[in-house]
Amino acid sequence: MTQITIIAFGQLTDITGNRFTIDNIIDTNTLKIQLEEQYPLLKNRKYAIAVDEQIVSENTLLNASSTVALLPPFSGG
Amino acid sequence: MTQITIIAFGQLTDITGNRFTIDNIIDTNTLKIQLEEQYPLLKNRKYAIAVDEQIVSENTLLNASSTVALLPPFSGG
Amino acid sequence: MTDKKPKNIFVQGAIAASFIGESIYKHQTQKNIGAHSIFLGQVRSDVIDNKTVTAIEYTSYEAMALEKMHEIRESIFSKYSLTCMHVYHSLGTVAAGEICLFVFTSSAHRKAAIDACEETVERIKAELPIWGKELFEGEGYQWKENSLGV
Amino acid sequence: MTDKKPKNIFVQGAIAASFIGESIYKHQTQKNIGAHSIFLGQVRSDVIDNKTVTAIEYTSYEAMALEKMHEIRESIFSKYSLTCMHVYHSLGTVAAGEICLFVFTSSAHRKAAIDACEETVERIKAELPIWGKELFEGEGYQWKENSLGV
Repeated sequence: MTQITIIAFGQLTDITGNRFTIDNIIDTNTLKIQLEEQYPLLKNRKYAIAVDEQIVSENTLLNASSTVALLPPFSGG
Repeated sequence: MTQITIIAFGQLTDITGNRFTIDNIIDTNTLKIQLEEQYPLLKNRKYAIAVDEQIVSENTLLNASSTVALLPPFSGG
Repeated sequence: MTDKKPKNIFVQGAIAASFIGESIYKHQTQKNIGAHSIFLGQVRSDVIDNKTVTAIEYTSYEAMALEKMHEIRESIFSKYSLTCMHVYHSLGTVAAGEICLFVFTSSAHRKAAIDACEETVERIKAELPIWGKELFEGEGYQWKENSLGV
Repeated sequence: MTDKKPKNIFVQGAIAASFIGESIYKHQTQKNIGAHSIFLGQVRSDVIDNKTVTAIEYTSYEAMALEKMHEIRESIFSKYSLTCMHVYHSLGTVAAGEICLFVFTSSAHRKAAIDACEETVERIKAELPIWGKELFEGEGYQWKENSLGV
């Protein structure tokens, strides 16, 4: 069973904490569905998903070594 | 007889020095003619004439209390 | 593309004004430079719903930010004729009035330095995964949001 | 238009990097500032017909330059939402590698500071009666000429 570690940033950490794991996901589409079940507050938030430090816009396969990050809108500078 | 003091700047000072006087001129048009007679090298130079710290583009009357300056292209900064 | 390792841009806490002065000073040996353009971001003490921002706490997805900054740097260098470019961004707490971003570009003629500096600032704000948490006087906070190009 | 007396912008010789650092530092008490934009002109050691520029000697029609700078300042303040603006230009000799022009604008949001700084630099170069004499190594000189917008 694949367990993926997710890191979260910015305002999302108020909902998920900095780091958590999710089981049984194979790609970013299923991740998104599972995430919003596990953390219903995420549904109203804007965020991008990065896999291995690249923002993904299409569904992307995940494996146990993937680094997955949830990125709310940036506010640097 | 009106004598006007002229101040020069930048590359023009190589021709006229910093300051000189011209007699018998009543306006900037006659000034220009007289100037180029007195300093023939000025004919090939680009310069503006300022009267009382304002660049003049039209013929302007002069009197003994006028401050007249010859300004080659600026090169500050 | 070069194979250089991404440079670190992060500093803990505020960027000191004296550090900026020293960075400028170090460029006096480069006698082919004619123009420097500098952008500084300073933490504003905004008042939001009667609460005053006293500091911003910055966090970043650092590995991704450095990769992205490396890309931005390469693209700016290929677009503009620069002699050099330096970027520093704060992490952690920066009090109101202190500097949190320092972008510094230099070139022989002014247009390259000015345009490169502005474009770099816009790209940093839009593309680097950095987040600011505005801390209110007393207690409470609000997550900062960037408006692009303002 | 205000009736304020024109501020002096001229400094004898080079503008020290430490002075720039101190100017930045002084703005840390103004907590409504979110962005600073700085332009610095540095004397380049150009090589012209095998002769190397070692310094520029600046002269100005000072009274007219200060009047004109006052006009520029008023017009920039009426066009952009700035908290402040500082301009310094060297007179006399500035060696290659040293700073001869320092333009510093500040605002709540970055666009005003950036655009105001750039426009002020362009106007200074185009409109202030200042002349630079490029001094060559050994002896000789050439009068500098500005190319606009480069």
